Amino acid sequence: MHDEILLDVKNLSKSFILSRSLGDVINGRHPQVDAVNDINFTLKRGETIGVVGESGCGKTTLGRMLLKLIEPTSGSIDFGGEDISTLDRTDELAFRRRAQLVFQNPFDALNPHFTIRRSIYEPLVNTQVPEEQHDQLVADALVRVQMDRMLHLLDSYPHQLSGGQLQRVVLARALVLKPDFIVADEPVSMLDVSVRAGILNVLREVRDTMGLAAVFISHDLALVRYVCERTITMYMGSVVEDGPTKDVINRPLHPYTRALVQAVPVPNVIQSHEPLALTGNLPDARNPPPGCRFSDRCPLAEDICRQSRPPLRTVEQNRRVACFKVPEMTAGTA
Amino acid sequence: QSVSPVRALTLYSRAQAANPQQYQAAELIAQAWGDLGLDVTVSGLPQNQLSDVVWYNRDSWDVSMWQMVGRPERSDPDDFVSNLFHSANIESGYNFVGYSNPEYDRVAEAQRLVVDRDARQALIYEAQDIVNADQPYVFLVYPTKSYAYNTAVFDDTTLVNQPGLGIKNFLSFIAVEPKGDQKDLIMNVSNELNAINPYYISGAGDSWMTELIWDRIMRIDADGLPTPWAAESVTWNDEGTLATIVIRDDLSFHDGMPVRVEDMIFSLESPQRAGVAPMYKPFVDPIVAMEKLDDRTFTVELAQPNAAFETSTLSKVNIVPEHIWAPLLDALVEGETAESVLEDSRVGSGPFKFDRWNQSEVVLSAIPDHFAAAKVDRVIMRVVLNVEASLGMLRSGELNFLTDYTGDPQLLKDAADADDSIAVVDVTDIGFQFLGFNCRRAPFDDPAVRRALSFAINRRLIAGAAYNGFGRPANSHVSPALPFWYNAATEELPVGIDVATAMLEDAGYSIVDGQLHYPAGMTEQY
Amino acid sequence: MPQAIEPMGTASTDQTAAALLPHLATAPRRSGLIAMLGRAGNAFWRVPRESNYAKVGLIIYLIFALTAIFADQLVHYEPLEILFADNYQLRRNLPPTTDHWLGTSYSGRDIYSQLVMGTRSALAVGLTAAICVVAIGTLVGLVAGYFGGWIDNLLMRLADIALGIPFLPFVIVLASFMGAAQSNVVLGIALLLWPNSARVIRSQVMSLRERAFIEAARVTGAGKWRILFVHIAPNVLALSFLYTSVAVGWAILTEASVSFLGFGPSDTVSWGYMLQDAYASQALGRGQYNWFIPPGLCIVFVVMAGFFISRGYEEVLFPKLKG
Amino acid sequence: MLLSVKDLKIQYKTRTGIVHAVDGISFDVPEGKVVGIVGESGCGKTTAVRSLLRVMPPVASYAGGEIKFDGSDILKLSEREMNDLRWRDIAYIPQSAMNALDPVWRVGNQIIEVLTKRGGMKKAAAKLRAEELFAMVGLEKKRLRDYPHQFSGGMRQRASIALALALSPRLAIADEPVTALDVIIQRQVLDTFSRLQREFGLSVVLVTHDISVVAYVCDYVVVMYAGKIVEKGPVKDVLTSPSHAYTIGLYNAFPELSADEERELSPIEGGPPLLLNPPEGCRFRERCPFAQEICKQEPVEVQVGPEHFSLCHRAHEAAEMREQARDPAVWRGVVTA
Amino acid sequence: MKYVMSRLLYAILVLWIVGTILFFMFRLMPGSPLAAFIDQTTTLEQQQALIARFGLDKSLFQQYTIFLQNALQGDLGQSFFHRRPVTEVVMEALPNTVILTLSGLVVAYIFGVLAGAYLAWRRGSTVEGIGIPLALATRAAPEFWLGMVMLAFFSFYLGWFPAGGANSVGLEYDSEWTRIFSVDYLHHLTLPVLTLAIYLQGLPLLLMRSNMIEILQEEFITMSKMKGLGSRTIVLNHAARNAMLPVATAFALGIGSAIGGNVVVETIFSWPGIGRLLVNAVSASDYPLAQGAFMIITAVLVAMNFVADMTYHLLDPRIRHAASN
Ligand SMILES: Nc1ncnc2c1ncn2[C@@H]1O[C@H](COP(=O)(O)OP(=O)(O)OP(=O)(O)O)[C@@H](O)[C@H]1O
Ligand SMILES: Nc1ncnc2c1ncn2[C@@H]1O[C@H](COP(=O)(O)OP(=O)(O)OP(=O)(O)O)[C@@H](O)[C@H]1O
Ligand SMILES: [Mg+2]
Ligand SMILES: [Mg+2]
Ligand code: NI
Repeated sequence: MHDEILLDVKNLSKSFILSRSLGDVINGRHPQVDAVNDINFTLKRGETIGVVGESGCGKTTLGRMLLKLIEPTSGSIDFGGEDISTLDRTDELAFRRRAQLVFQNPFDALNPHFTIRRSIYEPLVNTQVPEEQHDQLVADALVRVQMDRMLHLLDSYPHQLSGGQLQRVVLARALVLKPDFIVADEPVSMLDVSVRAGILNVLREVRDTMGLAAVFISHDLALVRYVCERTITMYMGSVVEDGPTKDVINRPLHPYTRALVQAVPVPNVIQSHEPLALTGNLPDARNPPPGCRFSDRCPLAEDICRQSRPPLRTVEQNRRVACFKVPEMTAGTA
Repeated sequence: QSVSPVRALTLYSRAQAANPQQYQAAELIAQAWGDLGLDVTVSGLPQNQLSDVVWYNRDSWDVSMWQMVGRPERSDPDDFVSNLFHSANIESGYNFVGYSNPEYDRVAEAQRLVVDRDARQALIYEAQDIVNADQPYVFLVYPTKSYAYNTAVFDDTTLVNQPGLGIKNFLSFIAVEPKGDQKDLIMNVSNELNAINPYYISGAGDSWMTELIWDRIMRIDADGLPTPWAAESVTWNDEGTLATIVIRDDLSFHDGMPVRVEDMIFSLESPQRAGVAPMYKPFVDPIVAMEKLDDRTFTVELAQPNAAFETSTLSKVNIVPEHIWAPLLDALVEGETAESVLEDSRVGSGPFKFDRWNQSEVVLSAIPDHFAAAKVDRVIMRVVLNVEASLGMLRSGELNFLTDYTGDPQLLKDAADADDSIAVVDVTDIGFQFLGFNCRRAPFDDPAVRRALSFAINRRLIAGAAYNGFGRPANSHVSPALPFWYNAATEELPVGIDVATAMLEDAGYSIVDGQLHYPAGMTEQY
Repeated sequence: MPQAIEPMGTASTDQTAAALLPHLATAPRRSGLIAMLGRAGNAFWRVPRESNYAKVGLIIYLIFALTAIFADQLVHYEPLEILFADNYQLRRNLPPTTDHWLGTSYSGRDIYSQLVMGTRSALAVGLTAAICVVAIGTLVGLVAGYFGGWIDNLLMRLADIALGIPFLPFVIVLASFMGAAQSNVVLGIALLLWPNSARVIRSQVMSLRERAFIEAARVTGAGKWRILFVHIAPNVLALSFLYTSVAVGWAILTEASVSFLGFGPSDTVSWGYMLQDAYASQALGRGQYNWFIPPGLCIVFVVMAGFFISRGYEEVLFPKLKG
Repeated sequence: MLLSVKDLKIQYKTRTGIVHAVDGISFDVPEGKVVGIVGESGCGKTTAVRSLLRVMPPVASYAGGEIKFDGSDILKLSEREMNDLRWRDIAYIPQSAMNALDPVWRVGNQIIEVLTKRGGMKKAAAKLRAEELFAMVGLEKKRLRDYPHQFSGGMRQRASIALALALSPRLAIADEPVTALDVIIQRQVLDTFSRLQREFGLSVVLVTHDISVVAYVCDYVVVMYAGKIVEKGPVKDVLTSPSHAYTIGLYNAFPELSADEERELSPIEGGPPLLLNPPEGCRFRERCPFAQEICKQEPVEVQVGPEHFSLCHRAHEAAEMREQARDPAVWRGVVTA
Repeated sequence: MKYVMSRLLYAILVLWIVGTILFFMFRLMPGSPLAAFIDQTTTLEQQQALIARFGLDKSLFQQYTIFLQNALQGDLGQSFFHRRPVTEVVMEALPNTVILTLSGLVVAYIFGVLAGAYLAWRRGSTVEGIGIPLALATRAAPEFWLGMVMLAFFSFYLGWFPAGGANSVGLEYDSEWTRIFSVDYLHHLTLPVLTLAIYLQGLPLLLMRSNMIEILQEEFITMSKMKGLGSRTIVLNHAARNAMLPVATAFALGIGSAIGGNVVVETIFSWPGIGRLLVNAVSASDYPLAQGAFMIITAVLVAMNFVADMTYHLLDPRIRHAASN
C-alpha cells in the first residue's frame, strides 16, 4: 500500500502580490511574498507527513495549494496521477471527495448557522453522493471520531460545543467522504492540552485503519513526532530538510531543523538551557536574503551560503537537505 | 336615441405650493362641476409646465386656471380689451383660449380709435357685455392686494393711493416722507429677481426698480390718467395721430450726460427693431415716424388714432441713454435680444440711481437734484421668498414697506391690529383671476355650456373660501379698480347648480347616471 | 451524476456504526431552510426581549402599522376634502375641537385625517424604498465581496460614484424630471442609498470569505453560488435587516423633505406634504402648533423607531457594540 | 515573601448568574523567583493575575481574601496608592501584545509615556532609557519609531516586555506571553525572561497552559482547575511526582519530543465544569478515573512534600495513581455524558 | 502620490458622470426647456431664434459635446432666469453654502465627539439613558421641521434671530471677507447652522460613543490602567484618539448628508446658497442653472470627501502604512 504514489508535487511555488504602500509607490517597488518557493516532494498512499517550520514559512499556503484552494504561481500537483489544476467540475468534485482538510481553529471551521448534523451531511450533499448512503457514511464517520456517544450534539449549533467536541465534528466532516488524503493544518494548536491527546489519537487511528495519507502541519515537533512517519522542514517557503521523523528529530542535519528541535521545551525539569544556535529574527519576507535564505541567522554560514541557494540534495537514504554544510551522502550508506 | 358622455376633464392650475389660492379655487370649481355630472381632476403644475400646456400647446387642454396681473399701463382698459379676446391673437397672442367673435373684434378695434372718452366708454361697456354673454373666461375674483407700511417711519399723509395699484406706486416712492432717522424705504419682493434691464419686463418685482431708475415721457398720475413727466408737454393734433413732445431741460442721466431729444427718439425707436426688445415692441409698433424739431422738441406720428398710446407707450417705454445702449444694440448677435444684455451701470435719468444688486437685495439711492427728488435717501428692495419671514421682518422693522405680500391677508391685518406702527392698505387689483375654457374644443365651443358652467360657480364662495375674503367677485375683464371703464351691469349673474342644470338641458345636454352627456347626435371628438 | 462511496471500515466499527443508523434516520434531517428560518425567527423575537430599544421601536412600528392598516376606519373626513361652514365660509384654521381633533388647515381640511392617512404613504414609501435599497445593497455586497477582483472593483467604483452624488438634490431633480410621484422618490432613494449597505455587507462578506467554515465548504465541494447564498448570505442577513430598519427612516425623511420642497405629488397626503402646506400657509406665524408639530413628531417617531430597532439588533446580535 | 495571596475569591456577575471564576486561591511569590500558573482554558488564571493589579472589568468583584504585596494589602489601598504601585512595583505583560499596544502611537512613545508620566523622567532621558530597554530585550533602537502593526508577533511581545521593565518593577505578571508564538520565538522570549530574572532579580508570575514552558523557566508552579488551585509546589517536585489526578492527567496528555519509547497519549475526557454552579466536592471528580465516593466531599489541601501541596483526597496514593495512569485505557470512558 | 492622482481622477469621473446624467435628464424633462425663458408675448420666430441661440435645435449628441467642451472651460451656460452665466450666479452663492456646511459640520462634530465621549464615559448612567434616545431623535427629526420649529421659536416668538437671509437690509461691505466675518452675518448664520448641527451631531455622537466603549474595553486601555496612568490621560490620549478615527471617516460621509440638508435648511432660512438656488432653478425649469448648481454641489461634495479622505489617510498609521490603493 505504501508504494503507490498518491501525490506528486513538482516545483511548486506561490507568490502573493502585496498591495503597495505609499512608500512602495514612490520607490517603484512591487512588493511580493514568495510564500512557497519551488517545492518538490511526493506522498505515498497511506503515508503521513509532517510539515514543520516557523510561523509564516508557508505551511498553510502549501496545504491550501495541495487542496486546490488557491492556485499555485507555478509548478504542478499530481493527485492520483492527474494534475489537479486542470480538473473540470466533475473531476473536481471527485477530487474533493478524496482530499479533505482539518482546520486549525475548530471554533471557526463550522458554519455558525448550521446544526452539527447539517455540517456533517454537507459534504455528501455537495459532492452528490447518493442520498441513501448518507446515513451510513455519517454513522461510520461518527464512530471513527468517537462521537458515537455524543449523538445528542447533532442538533446543536457550534457555539454550544466545546473546542474538543468541535474539532471532532470537523474531523468527522472531513472523514465522512472517506477521503484518501487529508491536510491537517495545526489541528490541535487551539485546543487545551487535556483534549489535544484525544484528537491526536483519533488522527493516528484513522491513519492506521483507513490507510489515509496525510499532511500534518504544525510548528510543534513533538506533535509531528506523535503522528507522522516523515517530516519536512520548511524555511521561508522552501523545504530545507526532508526525512523520517525519528531521524530528523534525533539527528537533525540542517542547522535550522537543529534549532527547531532544540527550541521545543519539554515537560521535564532536567533540560538543557543552552542558548539557541540561531540569531536574529525572521527576515522580511518581501526581501529575503540572497543565497541561502537562512544564511543571515545561521551559525555555520559561509560566503557560499550568502551567494547561492543550496539545492535540496539527497544525503542519506530517504533524507534530503538543502545545506552546503551537510556532507554528501557516502555511496555505501545507501 | 343614444347620447355620448362628456369626457373626463383635467383642470390645470398652478401647483398648490406656488399658488394655494388658485389651487383651492380650482378644487372648489371641480367640486361644483362634479354636481353637474362632470368628472374633473385638478392638476397642479409648476409655472413652466403649466404655460407649456396651456400657452404653447393651445389645442391640447380643456380648462385651466389663469390670471392677468395689474400693471400701471393697464390702468387704460385697452391692453385687456384689445388683446385678450381678439381673434387675431388666437394663434400665438394673448387669446390663448381661442375665443373668436367678429362682433367683439369690431368693438375692440373701434374703441382704440375713439379719442373721446365718453364715446369710448360706451364701446368698452359693449365689449364687456359681449364677453359677459359668451363667457370665454369664468372670471373669479379681482384680488384685493394688501400693502403695509411702518407708520413710525413714514408720514402716512404723504403716501399716494392710486386706483388699482394702491400705495405701491411710483408717486408714493417719490412723495413719501420719512419722519425720523430711518431714511431708507425698505420694501420686499417675494420672488427672485431676474433682471434689471430697461428693455425687459420680467413680470417680477424688478419692474418696480426699472420704473424708478429710468424715467418715462409720461407717467400715470394718481387719478390713473397719464400726465407728462420727462416731457414738459405732449400735445396732439386734432386727428390724434401726431404728438408733439417738448422735453424738460433739467434732466440728466446718472452718469452726468444730459437727456437729449435723441435719447428719447432712440428709446422709442430701438424696440421697433426686430428682435431687440420683444416685450416692448407691441408698445411702439403704432409709431410710424419720429422727427426731431429742435433740441427740446420732437414729434411722434401714428398711423391712426390710438386712445391708449399715452398710457401704454409714452408712460411705459423707458428713456435709455443712447450713448450707452446704441453700441450694445449694434453688437447684438443673431437671436440675441437686448433683454439678455448685461449692462451693469444701469444708468437712467429717474429719481433714483442704481447702487448695487446682490442675491438678496437691490439698492437704489435718491438723486437729490432730480426735478421730482424723492424724500427718502434710498429705496431697498429685499428679496424675501418666505412670506412668513417678510411678515416677521415688517414686525421687527427690518422692512418698512411691505409691497409684496402673498400670504394670508388676515394675518397681516392681525399684525397691524397688534402693532400700532403697522398700517395696512387694501386695494382692488386691476388684474383678475379666472378660469379659461378652451373654446376650440367641444363642449366649450358652445357658449351655452360655458355659461352654464360659469353659473354653476359661486363666486362669493370662491372669494370667501379660496381668497379668504380678500378678493372681489369678478365678471369682467375691466376691473372696478377703473371705475370709469367698469361696466357694473355685468355683475348680475344668476348663480346655482339648478340654473346651470336647466341651461344645459335647454341646450340639449342631459345628465344620465350622474354624468353629463352631449345632445343627441353630438359625439366626443377627442 | 451521483457517485456511490463504498463504506469500508473494520468489522467492529461497522457494527457500532450500524447501531447508530436508526438514530440518524429518526432525527430530523437536513431541514436546513426551515431550521434556519426558525432560528432567524428566534433571533427576531429574542432581540426585543433582550433590548429595550428594540422593544420600544417595534411597539412604535406596530402602532403606526395598525394606524396605516385601519386608516380608513380611523379618519373622520376625506383628507383632501375642503370643508365648509355655512355662509360660504371654509372651516379654516380651526383649533382642535371634538369634531376636528387636530383642528383644520388653512384650506379647510381636517388635519387629524391627513395625519392618519399620511401614515400610510410614509410606511409605503419607507418600506418599499428600504427593501429596494437593502436588496440592491445586499446583492451587490455579496457579489462584490465574494468574487472580488474586477467585479468588486467595478461595483465599488459604482458605489463611490453613487456616494459622490449629493443625495437630496438628486432626488429632487429626479422627482421633478420624472414627475412628482412617490415611486420616483423611492427610485431616487434606491439609486443612491444602496452603497452604504453594500459596503458594509461587502466587508462583512470579505471577512466571512476568509473564515475557515467557508473554506470548509469549498473543500467539501460546494460550488460558488451555493457558498454565496447558502453559507454566506445567512450570515449577513442580520446586517441586512439592520440596514433595512435604518433605511426605512432615511426613505421617510427623504420623502418628507422632497414633499416639503414642493416636489411631491399633490394628490397624495403625506406628512411632508402636510408640513409643506403648513409652512406655505403660514402656520408658523399663526402659531398653529396643532398643525405643524404632529406630522413632524410622527416622522421623528417612525424614523426613530427604525433607529431604535437597528440599535437593539446591533446590541444583541453584534454585541461588540453593546452599550 | 514578595507577594502572598490568601484565599482570594473573585466573581463575575453575569446575566445567567454569578461565575465563581476564582474560588479561594492561595499562593506565594518569593523574591526573585518565577512562579508558573498552569491550567485549562477558563479555569480562572487571567482573572487571578489581573486581580493582583486591581484591574478588572466592571462586572468582576472581590468576594474575599487578601493580596499582600511586600507586606501591604493591595485590596485595602486607595485608588491613588494603587496607581502609585502599579507598574512601578508590579508590571504586566499581556497575552496578545498586538492589542496591548495603542495602535496609533509609536511604540517608543508608549514607553516614553510611562517613563515621563509615571517615572517622572524628562523626555530626553526617557528616550535614552527606552533605547536601553529595547537593547535589553534584543530590539534595534530604530524600531522605537515604528507603530505596533509594523512589528512581528515576537517583536511585539519583546516590546511589551521592554514596556513592562520600564520602571524596573519588582514583580512582572505575564499572562500567556508565549502562547501565540511559535517555538523558536517562544524560546527566545522565555530566555529573555530567565535572563532578566537572573540579572535583575525580577520576580515573575507566568501564566501558561503549557507545562513544558513551566518546566523550562519556572521555579514554582501552581496548577489551577475550575477556579481552584489543585496543586502547587516547586517545579521539580510537582513535575517529578505530581500528586493530583489532574496534574497527572495533564502530564500524560502531553506529547514528548525526546522520549524514546512510543508512549500513547491519554486525553482527559470531557471538559471543565461551568463555574456558574461548580459541583460539590472535588471539581475534577467527573473527569477523574480515580474518583471515589469520598471525592464528593470538599477536599482539603494536603502537604505532600516540602512546599508541595495537593488538593486531592487521594494525594497520599499519588504514587499509585501515577503508575496506573500510564495506561491510556484508564482514562477512557470516564465521562459518559 | 499615485493615490492622490487616482482620487483626483475619480473626482473628475464623478463630475463627468453626474454632468452627463443631468444633461440628459434635463433635456428629457417635460415642458419646454425655454418655457421659463420665453415670455408669453414672444413670437414664434423669436422662439426659434432663441432655440437656435441655446443650441437646442442641434442633435442631442451635438448638444452634449458642446456642453462638455464648455464645461471643461468652466462655462456652464447661461441661466434662463437670471440671464447671466451660470458660473457667475453659482459662484455668488457658493461661499454662503460652503460656510454654512462647514460651520454646521464643525459645530456638529465638535459637539458630537465631546458628547459621545462623555456618554461613553458615563456609561449606564441616567445621562446616557436620556442622551442616546435624544441623539437618535435628533437624527430622526427632518431638518426642515427642525428649522421650522427653530424659526417659530427663536425668531417669531422670541425675536432673537432674523427670520432669514444672510445679511441685514442695506448693509454694505468693503469686500466679501468683511461681509463674511461681520457680526451681522454671524447673527444670520446662527439659526441655520444650529439646525444643521442639531441634525448632524447624532452620527458622530453615537459613533464616538460606541467607538469609545469598544476602545475602552481594548486590552491597551486596560494596560494603561495597569500602568497607573490617570484616567484623563487614558481617555484623552488613548481612547479618544483611537475612537476618533472612524469619526473622521464619518465626517466624509457626513458631508454628503450635510449638503443634502443644506437644500432644505437654505430654503427654510432663505439662505442665499446653492441649495436654494437649485430648488428654485428646478422649479423654474432653469435647467442650465439647475445643472450648474448640481454640478457645483457635487464638486463641493467630492472635494470635501477628498480632503476628509486624505486627512484620514494621514491620521491612521495603520492605513498610512498598509495597502491603500
Ligand atoms: N492571501 C495572502 N496574501 C498575501 N500574503 C499572504 C497571503 N497568505 C499568506 N501570505 C504570506 O505568505 C507567507 C506564508 O504564509 P502561511 O500562512 O502559509 O504561513 P504558515 O507557515 O502557515 O504560518 P503560521 O504558522 O503562522 O500559520 C507569510 O509571509 C504570509 O504573510
Ligand atoms: N468579563 C467576564 N464576564 C463574565 N465571565 C467572565 C468574564 N471574564 C471571564 N469570565 C469567566 O471566568 C472564568 C475564568 O476566566 P479566565 O479568563 O480567568 O480564565 P483563563 O484561565 O485565563 O482562561 P484562558 O486560558 O482561556 O485564558 C471563565 O469561566 C470565564 O468564562
Ligand atoms: Mg498557518
Ligand atoms: Mg486567560
Ligand atoms: Ni496610500
